Amino acid sequence: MNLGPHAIFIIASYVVVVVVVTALIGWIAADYAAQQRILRNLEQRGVTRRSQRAKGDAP
Amino acid sequence: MNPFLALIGRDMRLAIRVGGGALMGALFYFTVVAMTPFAIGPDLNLLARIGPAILWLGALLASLLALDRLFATDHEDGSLDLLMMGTMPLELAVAAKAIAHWLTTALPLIVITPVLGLMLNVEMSAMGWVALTLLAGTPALTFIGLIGAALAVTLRRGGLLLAVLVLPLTVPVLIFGVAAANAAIIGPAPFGPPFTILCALSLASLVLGPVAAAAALRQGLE
Amino acid sequence: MSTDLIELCAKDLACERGGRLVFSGLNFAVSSGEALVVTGRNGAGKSTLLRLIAGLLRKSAGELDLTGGAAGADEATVAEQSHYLGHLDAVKPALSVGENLRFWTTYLGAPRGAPIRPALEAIDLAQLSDLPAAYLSAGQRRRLSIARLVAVPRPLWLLDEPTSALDTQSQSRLAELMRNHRAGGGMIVAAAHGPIGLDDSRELKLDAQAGAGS
Amino acid sequence: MAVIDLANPTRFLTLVNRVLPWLIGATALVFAYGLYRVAGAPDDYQQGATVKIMYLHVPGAWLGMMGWGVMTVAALGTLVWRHPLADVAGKAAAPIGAGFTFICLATGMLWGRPMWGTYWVWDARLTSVLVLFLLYLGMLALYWTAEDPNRSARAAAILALVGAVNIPIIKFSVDWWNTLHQPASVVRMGGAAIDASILVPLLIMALAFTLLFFTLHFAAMRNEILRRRVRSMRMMQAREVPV
Repeated sequence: MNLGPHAIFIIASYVVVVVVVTALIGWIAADYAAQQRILRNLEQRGVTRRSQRAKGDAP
Repeated sequence: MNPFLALIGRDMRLAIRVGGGALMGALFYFTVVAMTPFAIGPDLNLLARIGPAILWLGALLASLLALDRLFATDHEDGSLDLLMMGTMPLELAVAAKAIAHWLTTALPLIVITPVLGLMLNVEMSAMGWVALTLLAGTPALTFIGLIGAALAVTLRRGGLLLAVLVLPLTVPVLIFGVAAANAAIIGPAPFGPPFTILCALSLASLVLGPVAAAAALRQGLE
Repeated sequence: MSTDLIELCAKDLACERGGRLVFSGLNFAVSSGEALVVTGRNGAGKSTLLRLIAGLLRKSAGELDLTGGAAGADEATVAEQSHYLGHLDAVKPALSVGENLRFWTTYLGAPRGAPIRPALEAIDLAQLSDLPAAYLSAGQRRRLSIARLVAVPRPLWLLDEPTSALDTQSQSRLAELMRNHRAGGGMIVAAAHGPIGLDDSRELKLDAQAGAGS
Repeated sequence: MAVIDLANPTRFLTLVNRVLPWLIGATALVFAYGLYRVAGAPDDYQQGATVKIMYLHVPGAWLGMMGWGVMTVAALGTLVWRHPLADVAGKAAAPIGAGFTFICLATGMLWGRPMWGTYWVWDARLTSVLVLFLLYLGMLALYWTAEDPNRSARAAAILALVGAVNIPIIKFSVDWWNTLHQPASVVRMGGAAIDASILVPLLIMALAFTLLFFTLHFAAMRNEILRRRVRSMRMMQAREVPV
C-alpha cells in the first residue's frame, strides 16, 4: 500500500481520528469510574436511595 | 498555602467546575473569528492580510466580556465583604483574582490561536508570533478590564457597561498588539519596538489595575 | 485566645449612606468578655453600624478603634481582628463544605495547616465535609458560615441577626460558641430583633434618624 | 421492547451493561474489516492516495449530523413525550457529536492541504460543518454552565430543536455565500458517481463510525444516569443529617 507523496497528511488524518476517539473513550471511562467511586462512597455512608427503601423509582 | 495562592486556587477550581466560566472566553473567541469571513468573504489573501487584526479584536472582546462576572458573583454571595477583611491587602486579593481569571480565560484563548490562524490563512510560521503578541498583550487586557469589573460590580448593567467603560482604555494595547503581529508577518517594520511597548503596557497594568480596582471596590461598596 | 484586655470604643460616630444620615453622635465601648446587642427598628442602621465597624463602610465622623489585644495587634486594622457574619453566607455552591471552610481558614489568616475538622464538628457538619455546598439547606449554609468564626480565632465577632435560618438546636449550639468566645476574652457586637441567647449583654438602642441631617 | 419500559433508568442500566460488550465487539470487528478494505481500495486518478482521507472525512460529517439528529429526537422526547431518559440521551450525545464533527473538520483541513495548497478553504460544505461545530460548542457551553439538570434539560432541548431547524437554512445560505464569492476553480470533494470499489469501503467505515457513536452514546448515557443518581443521593445525605 503506497501512500504516495502526501503520505504525511493521510497518516495525520488517521492519527487525529485515533486521538479524538481515544480522548472520548478515556473521558467516558474516567467519568464512569468517578461516578462509581462517589456512589460507593455514598453507599458506604449509609445513604440509601428512596427506591431502595420504598421500592419506588428515583432516577 | 498563603492567602494569595489560596485565592488563586479557589477561583481556578470554581472556573473549571461545572457552572464555571473557564473556557467561555475561548469559545466566544473561536466563534467570533470563525464567523468573520462570513462578513468579509472567503477571499484567502484578503483574510491573510487582516488575520492578525481579526485575532486581536476577537481576543480583546473575549477577555473583556468574560470579566464582568469576576466580582459580581462574590458580591452576590457575600464573599466580597470577607475578601476585604483578610490579612492580605485588597490590592493583592484583586490581583490574585485577575491572575486566576487570566489563567482560565486568556491562556486557552492563546492556545487555540494557531488553529484559528489556519482558518484565516495565516501561515504557520506567523502563528507563533501572533500567539506571542497575544501572550504579552492579554495580561494588560485582563488587568485593565479588572478596573471595569470592579466599577461594574455594584452597578446594574454589568456586562456591556464593563466593555464600554474599558474598551477605550485598551486602545494602546490593541494598537501595539496588532502592530507587533503585522510586523512579524507582513512587516517591513521591525518586530521589536511595538512588542516591547506592548510588554511595558502589560507590566504597567499589572500595577495600575489592582490598585485602581481595589480603590473602586472600596468606594463602590455601600 | 490569650488576649489581655482589649477594648473597642467609638466616640460620636456618624455614618452617611446615599446622602442620608443613618446615625450620628454614637458612643459606646466594648471590652473583653462583653457583648453589645444593637437594637432598633428596621432602617435604624444596625447593619450599617456593624459593616462600619468591620471596615466595609466609611464613617463620616467620629472615632473608632480597637486597643490592646495580642502583641503587634495594634497596627492591624479593626477589620483584620474581627469576623463579620452578615445576612449572606459567603458559601460557594460548586465547592464542597470542606473546601469552602478550608479556603476561608487560609484566607483569613489561620496558621498553616490549622485543622478545620474541629470547626466542622462544632457546627455538626463534619460528616458532610465532601458534599458540594449546593446541596446544603439554608440552615446548614448558615452553620457553615458560622464555622469560619470558630476556625479562625479573632477577638471581635460582628454578628448581623446570627440566628436567622437557624433551628432551635443550632441556636443553642451558637449560644454555646458565643459563651466560649467571650470566656476566652473575645467580644461580640450583634444586631438582632429578639433574644439570640446572649446572657448579660448590654444594649445599644438606635432610633431611626427621621431624615435628620442632609 | 417498547420505548416506554426503557423509561425506567435502572432497567436501562441493566440493558446497557448487557448490550455494551457486544457493541464494543461489533464496533471493533467492523472497524478492522473497514480498514482492511480501505487499505485495499484503489487510489483516485486525480488525488492519488489522499482519497483515503475521505474514508474518515465523510463518515465524520455524517456522524456529526446524526449526532444533532439524536439530540433533536431527544429534545422531542423531553418537550413532547416527557420521556425521563430523553435529556440523558441528549446530554450524552452532545460531546460525541461534537467529537465526530471535529474529526470531519480536522481531516478536511488535512485533506485540503495537498489538494488546494492551504489547510482551510471556505468551501461550502466544510463551512457548513464548521457552523454545525459552533452549534455543538454552544450546546456544550449550555450543559457546562447549568448545574441543575432539570433546568438545563428544557433549555438544551429548545436549543437542539432551534438548531435542527436552522441547519438547512445555514446550509443554503453558506452555499449561496460560497458561490457569491466563489473563486473559479475549486475541486468538488468526491465526484458525482463514486465507483463501487471506493463506495463499499466508505459505507463500511460509515457503519463502523455509527457503531462507535452508539457504543460511546450508551456508555455516556450510563454515566449520566449514575451522575443523576449521585445527585439524588447527595440530596438525601444533606437531609438525613439530624438537623
